Amino acid sequence: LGEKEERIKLEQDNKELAIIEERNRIARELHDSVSQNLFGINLNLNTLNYLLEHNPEKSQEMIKHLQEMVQEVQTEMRLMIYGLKPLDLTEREFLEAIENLISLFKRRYNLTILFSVIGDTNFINNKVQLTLYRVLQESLNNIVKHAQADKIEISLEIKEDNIQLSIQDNGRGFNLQEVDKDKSFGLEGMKERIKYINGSLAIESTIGEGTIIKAII
Amino acid sequence: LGEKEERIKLEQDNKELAIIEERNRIARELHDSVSQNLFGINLNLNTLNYLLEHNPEKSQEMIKHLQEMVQEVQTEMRLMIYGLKPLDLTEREFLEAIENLISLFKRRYNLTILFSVIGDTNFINNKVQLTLYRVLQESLNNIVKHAQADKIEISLEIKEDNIQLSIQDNGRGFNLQEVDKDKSFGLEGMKERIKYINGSLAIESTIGEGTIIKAII
Amino acid sequence: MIKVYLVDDHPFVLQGLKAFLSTHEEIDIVGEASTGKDALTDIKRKNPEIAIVDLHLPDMTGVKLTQEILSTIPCIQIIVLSSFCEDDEVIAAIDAGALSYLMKDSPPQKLIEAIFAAKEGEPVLHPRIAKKL
Ligand SMILES: Nc1ncnc2c1ncn2[C@@H]1O[C@H](COP(=O)(O)OP(=O)(O)OP(=O)(O)O)[C@@H](O)[C@H]1O
Ligand SMILES: Nc1ncnc2c1ncn2[C@@H]1O[C@H](COP(=O)(O)OP(=O)(O)OP(=O)(O)O)[C@@H](O)[C@H]1O
Ligand SMILES: [K+]
Ligand SMILES: [Mg+2]
Ligand SMILES: [Mg+2]
Ligand SMILES: [Mg+2]
Repeated sequence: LGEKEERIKLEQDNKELAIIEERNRIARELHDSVSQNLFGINLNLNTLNYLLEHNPEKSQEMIKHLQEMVQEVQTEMRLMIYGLKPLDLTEREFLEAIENLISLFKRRYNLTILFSVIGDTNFINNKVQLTLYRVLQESLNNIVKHAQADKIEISLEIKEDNIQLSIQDNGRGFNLQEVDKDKSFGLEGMKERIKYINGSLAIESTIGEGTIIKAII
Repeated sequence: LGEKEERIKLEQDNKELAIIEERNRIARELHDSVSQNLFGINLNLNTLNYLLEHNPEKSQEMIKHLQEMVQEVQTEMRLMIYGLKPLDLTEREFLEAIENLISLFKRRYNLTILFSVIGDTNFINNKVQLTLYRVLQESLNNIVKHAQADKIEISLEIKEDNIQLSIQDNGRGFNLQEVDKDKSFGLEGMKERIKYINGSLAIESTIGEGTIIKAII
Repeated sequence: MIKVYLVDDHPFVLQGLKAFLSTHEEIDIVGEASTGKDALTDIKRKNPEIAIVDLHLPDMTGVKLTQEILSTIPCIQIIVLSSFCEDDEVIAAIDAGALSYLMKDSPPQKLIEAIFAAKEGEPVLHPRIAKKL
């Protein structure tokens, strides 16, 4: 092969690798959320069948519960599709997406989450919106997975010369030096995303006190 | 920028473009299949609530219907995840995946589909499995979108020196010369996939009679 | 009655399992946990015959939990659940002593079958896993 052909072949391989990684990520996300919920719904429909015969008074309640579950899956799907194929969201939609995400975590994990917005989100462009959304998402995932926190404070500030998003938890904290970069992609991924739009990410964590993730763009 | 930096930048852009395309495809798939079904399930749960009060005898039937719908979404999810993150399937699973796909189309679009297998699918390796699966999937998508057919014949033959998959419909056919390659990715994608595993794809279509897609590997 | 313990971190799955399995007259759900740590402290007290264990928990893998449970209660039968087939992890869980493996998208009735089979010490495995063992 000539040098040029080789380079093209390499580029092709690179592209395929990137796609494979992306697919794995999405497959994992689908499996972590939607599939689990569907299993829960299926179980409850089977239970409903039983209730109808043996305990009809309880059926109504079960149906209500099922409706909530289906709504949650719908919200999740909407968020996933939004995450996959970001649109230029209007201010209201962007805030709505953020709020949906927050209430999903509130409800599912029984957390107290305070959320405040200062400034006009109209001035956030699409690329930045998506990055902020992803940072919030991964931070919340991490809190649920690792922090054992029960309170989270999220603030979004749109200032004249920058935008700041901070996510603070009151969990057990961790030692940044001890994170194994070969196994953990969440924090690294956030950093890369933010770097890509010329922002910076600060992580402050104190053992026993909690963690603050702060993105400045 | 030096030449090398520029090349790296280009590769990066290429990778991102590939990922964006892939995301769009997945978002579309999710939206077209899973989301629609969830919407249907939600509606039917509302109906069930009503039936329980006004026509309880019908409730049992509705629950059965809901169970089928949820199972269909689960199958769809499984197929999607399988498509996203292919595993080395055993013979039975590979046939099962193919059959699931076929029965999904049968049921959803009310089509007559004949399916025959000759030979031992144990001899199909994973890369080839996935390619065959994708060719079948895109062919069925195309038939539903474009062919206005009501009968489809699918045959899979594993011979000593090659594997053949053919998908024939009795629809309106089309003129290959008139396909706009810049807008249509389905047929081109199939061709690329098959070329990648050193196979060939033949497309025969006659206006008013139908289309045969034949993959030989 | 067959005494069953449930471990899964997904609230809908845990609730769904509990509600569905409880409808069976011969099954008694004696306890539940959503983390490996909670399961380990609670399960000894509840003394179940069968534990249904999710492969992915926030604080440890199902494989590790299987090992830990079996080291304290060796006669318990463990059924591993996951929402898609991760061969390596499933095989590791079987190596660690789990009896059966089920996917979360199989019909719920299969779970009941697996519980009754486990009572007799009979495994229920996905065909691919069975082939690889
Ligand atoms: N809010 C938090 N509280 C406590 N520990 C945390 C928090 N966020 C992150 N960590 C620690 O930092 C590590 C790295 O996080 P990171 O998101 O990069 O990886 P991960 O969550 O383990 O895996 P994944 O690649 O799936 O995100 C975690 O394993 C955890 O130990
Ligand atoms: N079985 C078929 N019967 C009739 N026309 C077909 C059939 N398959 C393909 N075509 C025609 O060939 C064109 C190209 O198909 P192709 O799959 O490449 O693109 P597409 O289906 O239009 O879009 P997509 O990129 O989403 O697949 C179609 O637009 C359609 O006109
Ligand atoms: K019971
Ligand atoms: Mg993480
Ligand atoms: Mg097409
Ligand atoms: Mg889990």
